[in-house]
Amino acid sequence: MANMAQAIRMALHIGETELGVKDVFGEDVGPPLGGVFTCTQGIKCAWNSPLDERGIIGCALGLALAGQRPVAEIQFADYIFNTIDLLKLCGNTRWVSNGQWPVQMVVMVPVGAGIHGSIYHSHSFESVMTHLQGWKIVIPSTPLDAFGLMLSAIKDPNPVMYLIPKALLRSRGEEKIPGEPEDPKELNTMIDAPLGDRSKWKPVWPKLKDPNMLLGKAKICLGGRDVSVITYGRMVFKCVEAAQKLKEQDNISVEVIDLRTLFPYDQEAIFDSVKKTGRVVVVNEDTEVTNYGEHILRRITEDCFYSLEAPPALLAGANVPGVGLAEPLEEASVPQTSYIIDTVRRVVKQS
Amino acid sequence: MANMAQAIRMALHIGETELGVKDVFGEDVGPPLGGVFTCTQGIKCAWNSPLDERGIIGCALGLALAGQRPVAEIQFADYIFNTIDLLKLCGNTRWVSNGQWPVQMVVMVPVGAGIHGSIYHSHSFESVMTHLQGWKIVIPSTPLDAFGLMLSAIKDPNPVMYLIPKALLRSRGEEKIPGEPEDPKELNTMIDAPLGDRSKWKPVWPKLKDPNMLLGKAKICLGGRDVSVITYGRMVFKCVEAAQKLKEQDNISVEVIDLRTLFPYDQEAIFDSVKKTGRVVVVNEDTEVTNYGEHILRRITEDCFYSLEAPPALLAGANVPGVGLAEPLEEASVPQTSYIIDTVRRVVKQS
Amino acid sequence: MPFSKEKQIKIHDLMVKARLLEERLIKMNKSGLGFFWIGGAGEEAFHVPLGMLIKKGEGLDYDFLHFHYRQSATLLTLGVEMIDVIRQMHNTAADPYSGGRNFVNHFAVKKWNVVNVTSPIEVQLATCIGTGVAHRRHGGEGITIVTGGDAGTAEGEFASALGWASRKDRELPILNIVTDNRYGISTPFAEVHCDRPIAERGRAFGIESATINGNDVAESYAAIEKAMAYVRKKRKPYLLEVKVSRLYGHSSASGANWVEGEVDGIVEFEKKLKNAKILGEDDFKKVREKYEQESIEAVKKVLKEPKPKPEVIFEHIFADRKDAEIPWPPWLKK
Amino acid sequence: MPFSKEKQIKIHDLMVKARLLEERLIKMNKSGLGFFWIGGAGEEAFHVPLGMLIKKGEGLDYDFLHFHYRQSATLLTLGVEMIDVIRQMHNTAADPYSGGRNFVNHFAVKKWNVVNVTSPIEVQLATCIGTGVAHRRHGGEGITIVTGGDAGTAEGEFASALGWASRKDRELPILNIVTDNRYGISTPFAEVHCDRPIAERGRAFGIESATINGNDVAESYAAIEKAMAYVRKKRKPYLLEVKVSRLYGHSSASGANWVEGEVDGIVEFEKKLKNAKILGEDDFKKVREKYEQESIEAVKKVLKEPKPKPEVIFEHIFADRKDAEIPWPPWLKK
Ligand SMILES: Cc1ncc(C[n+]2csc(CCOP(=O)(O)OP(=O)(O)O)c2C)c(N)n1
Ligand SMILES: Cc1ncc(C[n+]2csc(CCOP(=O)(O)OP(=O)(O)O)c2C)c(N)n1
Ligand SMILES: [Mg+2]
Ligand SMILES: [Mg+2]
Repeated sequence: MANMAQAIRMALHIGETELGVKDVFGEDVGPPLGGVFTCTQGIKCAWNSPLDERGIIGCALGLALAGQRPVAEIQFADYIFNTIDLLKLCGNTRWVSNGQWPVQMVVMVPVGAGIHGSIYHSHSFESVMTHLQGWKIVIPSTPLDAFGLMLSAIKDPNPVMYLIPKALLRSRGEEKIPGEPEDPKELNTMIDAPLGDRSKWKPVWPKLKDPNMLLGKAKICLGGRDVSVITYGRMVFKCVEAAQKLKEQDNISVEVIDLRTLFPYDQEAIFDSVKKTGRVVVVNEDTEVTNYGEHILRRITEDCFYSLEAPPALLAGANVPGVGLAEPLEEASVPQTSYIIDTVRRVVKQS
Repeated sequence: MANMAQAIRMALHIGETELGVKDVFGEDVGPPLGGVFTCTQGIKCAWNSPLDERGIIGCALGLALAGQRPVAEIQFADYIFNTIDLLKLCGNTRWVSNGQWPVQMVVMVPVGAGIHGSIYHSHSFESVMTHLQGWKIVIPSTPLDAFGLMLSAIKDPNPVMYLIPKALLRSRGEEKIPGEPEDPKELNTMIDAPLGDRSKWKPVWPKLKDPNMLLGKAKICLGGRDVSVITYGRMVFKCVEAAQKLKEQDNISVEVIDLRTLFPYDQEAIFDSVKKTGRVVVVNEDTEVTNYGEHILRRITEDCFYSLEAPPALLAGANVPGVGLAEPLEEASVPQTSYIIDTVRRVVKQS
Repeated sequence: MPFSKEKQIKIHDLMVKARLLEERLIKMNKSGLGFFWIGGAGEEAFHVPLGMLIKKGEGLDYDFLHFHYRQSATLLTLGVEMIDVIRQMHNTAADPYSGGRNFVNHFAVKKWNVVNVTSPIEVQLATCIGTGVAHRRHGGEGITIVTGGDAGTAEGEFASALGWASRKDRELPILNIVTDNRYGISTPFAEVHCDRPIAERGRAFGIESATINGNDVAESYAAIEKAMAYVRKKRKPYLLEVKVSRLYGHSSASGANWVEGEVDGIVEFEKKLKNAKILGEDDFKKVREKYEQESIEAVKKVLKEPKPKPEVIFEHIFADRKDAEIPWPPWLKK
Repeated sequence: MPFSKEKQIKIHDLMVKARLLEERLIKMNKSGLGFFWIGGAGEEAFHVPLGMLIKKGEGLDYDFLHFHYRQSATLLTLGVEMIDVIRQMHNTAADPYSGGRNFVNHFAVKKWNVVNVTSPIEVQLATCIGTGVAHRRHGGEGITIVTGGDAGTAEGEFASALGWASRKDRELPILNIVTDNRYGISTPFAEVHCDRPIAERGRAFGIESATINGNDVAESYAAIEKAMAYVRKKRKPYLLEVKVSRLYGHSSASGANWVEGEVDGIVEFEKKLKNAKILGEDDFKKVREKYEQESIEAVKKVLKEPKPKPEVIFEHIFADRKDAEIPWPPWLKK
């Protein structure tokens, strides 16, 4: 099974060969490196930009205005915060021109902790990003979703922010991408750039099928009756792990929902689940003051108040300036499986 | 009574003469203009910076590191979004240096709609700002508070973001600043720069008393029993107006709380009020997805769930890319008194 | 003059048209018919020639235009109607550039590659990189043209635009214009900058650069022709620093009153036209009256037009309006 | 050599110390004793002289230092202890620079005006403006020194720093150093920039500028002396472009393996010391062994030290810890 980095690469390959993508670019995105996480290895139209995030987003917007369907990368979400004005501009261009100027572009950016990245390679971005308007925002948690969501992002006629949970880039999914070789090792030899000299290397791409995923649809990872856990990205696995333990240890039946699209989000799936279970925990790793999860909770409180059997809870990152490097600091800063278990247990016990 | 622009000016004057402020700077902040809203007229240490917001925040941080207690202005919140990374840096410098480097600085910036500012002179900033760490964040709604909060911001040993509800800058308060002349016209002649040549003009400053306001303290603008309305900035007046009408028309007793400090916020005042009334509406004009008010609501839902008699509600700006210029667009984009009335009424009727 | 009598008459006509339009907008603002004015009175001698020399059309065969908010003269030369500018000033629903959302002189004309004029200073210097990259790949003679003010050159994007356009063997066909009126809002350029020509900053990146008097029609026309020929053929960037005037100050926020002591490009041009016996005082008067009349009638008409409906705030956020409707404000009809 | 034998021996000693330390850090990373390495192997010939010439102390009478993450040699020269750097590498609670929060070589030393070394490229170029303004007002001989990489010059802040420092009659005493190792992470400078010296960009703002070989101790020392004399006395900015090597590649993320074909400033300097008969192979070996030993012992000691406690994540956010405690995570003891 492909890992997430390979899945993104394969989607970008289809993007450049079948969907009109002419530029995949950003810092160290072109040869020889193909991205600090290898997501752009072997992509023919990948190129290295100057070290200038404002130039990168500006360039992407200009390319979109010229009808070029660019995919731009910001190397880490930690380094996107000097471009918020430009992201706002991308998001308002269609609107302020009264519909004249569409902006079809994708920005991809790795987010979150979990790789000992210290204070500047661990930031989340969904809370600031969802506060901006005019963007669709997606975040995959499996290689298959990474593949499908990237293709749908490229095809979407709006700006799409594609958040990559960086700690999952090497993880392999349970579901295969339609068309990928049986043996993951075979895929590696086909599309992973070799160590050493790469100037003569060419990838061999498997023939894959676009799953045509709809943006805006959540996924029920685990059905359950007692409590809804709404999450996305890296936290999906921790929540599923917590759910399994809660089943075993307490016989609590947890429904885990992976939002996948943060805007426009799947309110139907959320409300249906909460109305069924009457209890909800929203989990993410962004810091907890003015957190995107609070928006979801607010909508739930407004729309499902009379179904709620206990106070809805948010479990999110501690409100600190960054994720510290030392392990005890990282563990104390972002939700861990045990905290999810504790929180869900508390919510289930409350009445 | 002083208007809010005058109040800020008088506080800055005390800042430079008594509190060690050596730089009040930003675009058009120095002579001859003294700020696009006149907040820095007559300030001796005010100077014009290049048109470069990143340079302005960087300069302020450097000045703070050199122990200079700067007050920097970004001309409009709409133009602060290219500095978010630097604001984060200001907020993490003390922390990441393990306490070595304090950052005593104030950034002031006009926010919000209400002056027909169209899409780039109407933005709010509290939702993005409260998501950052290491900053205190204040927003006055009266000249007296503007005066007191600015002095406290200058004295505070941390970075303080001072948000100015721009539509209130010409408004006069009901409470006087201790020491200001009886007749507001007298104050105008003392401290407003004349039209035309200003090169020889010198302000005459009244002798004022620092009210020593604590950051982090909310104010109960109007006591009430039936419902709590939690708000700040420009919306305070609309909420008070709505409360008065609700009293007259429906005999609903509304408690209106002006937060004044958005971080660290006065949780005690909030929880006390909600526990008393059992109903709450949070009102602000920032766009409603991942909105600071949702954080307040989340805290209320977590801590006061069993006191709540109706779903807590948020009334905030529509989730659109900007406030359009034409009056019907502006009215449809940000909360108006009538919407507040409708929402409070709905919340009070629910059970 | 390096060009024909007819062209000179045409240029004069358009300059006066642009000036009359701006003066009408100012009057509208002062009489409460528009919330805010910002515009290009004092830049006509440069912007009319610019408009004439643009390769106008849609798509990469044509020039992409990333403009400043003082380019009504360029837009009128391209062919926009006075009345449409007045619609934007009065923010009626029929404003074709922004549907009543944006300030006046914030154009957006897709069919001529006029990208939104933006309020945040210099962001167009970042965006232009992208159309430049697309133009480089596309080839042909279409180029990217970007304009910013003198104070704006202090923003980092000005350097970004120069850096990205001058990458060795990857140069971009971008004509980068700085209109230098010597002021930010109130801040003199000299107070916050070094005293070297802005053009030097282009040269540091190996970019061909020139400084010209934008109040002189002939000098402007020739300089634009030269710069465009270079960019179109060599597919490399060019930086043009243009000295212009700010005849009514920064905007309505600073009063929008006539400023003494600034050179008026129209007055200068009319002197030359008179000397060359191409036009005389009577002709000048006639042109003025023609556009005075046109602008007055346009205002009359626009005042009867409806304002945009509240619900349109949710229109054109996404290609599919439904995507924008989460959540929906309680006060708005669906 | 323009300076004494003793000084040369001292410089050599510090260069080797810095190199040995970096190599120890790399070994720690490879053996799992530190999550990440980034550092300055290949920049010692410049950074030791820099450290020697700094006016060291706290406050505006002294130099303010806004450094890049490859300046261990400067810091060792200023007087930091190897063991403290190793503490940061192993992120123990005793790490004096960040308390276990930040990557190695991200120094912060208040008593010597060493401002936090930051991860985001070039933000120090914005921050340095402020200490520059303070230094200008304060007078005396203290100056602001800022260092960034070659790739980083593409960020807007590089231009901001030049612009703010060169305002006419308001120049700032800032020594702006660009260490040019010809690469970003993997991207060659030549691929994404024009082929003009970076120093030209300073000259465009009227800033004194020079380009030097930072692998040569004598050239570096002389150039720094000259630049500092200018900035200290004239209170004006100076841009120094310094060619350096990247002997172990970008960081541990790119393998941290020895790179063939780069000039090694220590090897070059040792050739000269040998030729001048100041030191010989035996001396070189002894110095190496001394610091090898010191570093090994430091690691041993550090491995026994405790990691920071979880609760310290809330320490030093605000002057008063209570201000940070809203809200408090459910999993953390209070
Ligand atoms: C990023 C940003 N900062 C501040 C402003 C407020 N502002 C509007 S115009 C202006 C001055 C612009 O001066 P210049 O670039 O010389 O252009 P000019 O108006 O003189 O043509 C300022 C500071 C803005 N619009 N955008
Ligand atoms: C703003 C920002 N963007 C991207 C990165 C990721 N990054 C870390 S180092 C580096 C290359 C820096 O190159 P250069 O400025 O030449 O310094 P060097 O490492 O070569 O000394 C990049 C892109 C970052 N740290 N900060
Ligand atoms: Mg100007
Ligand atoms: Mg480099």
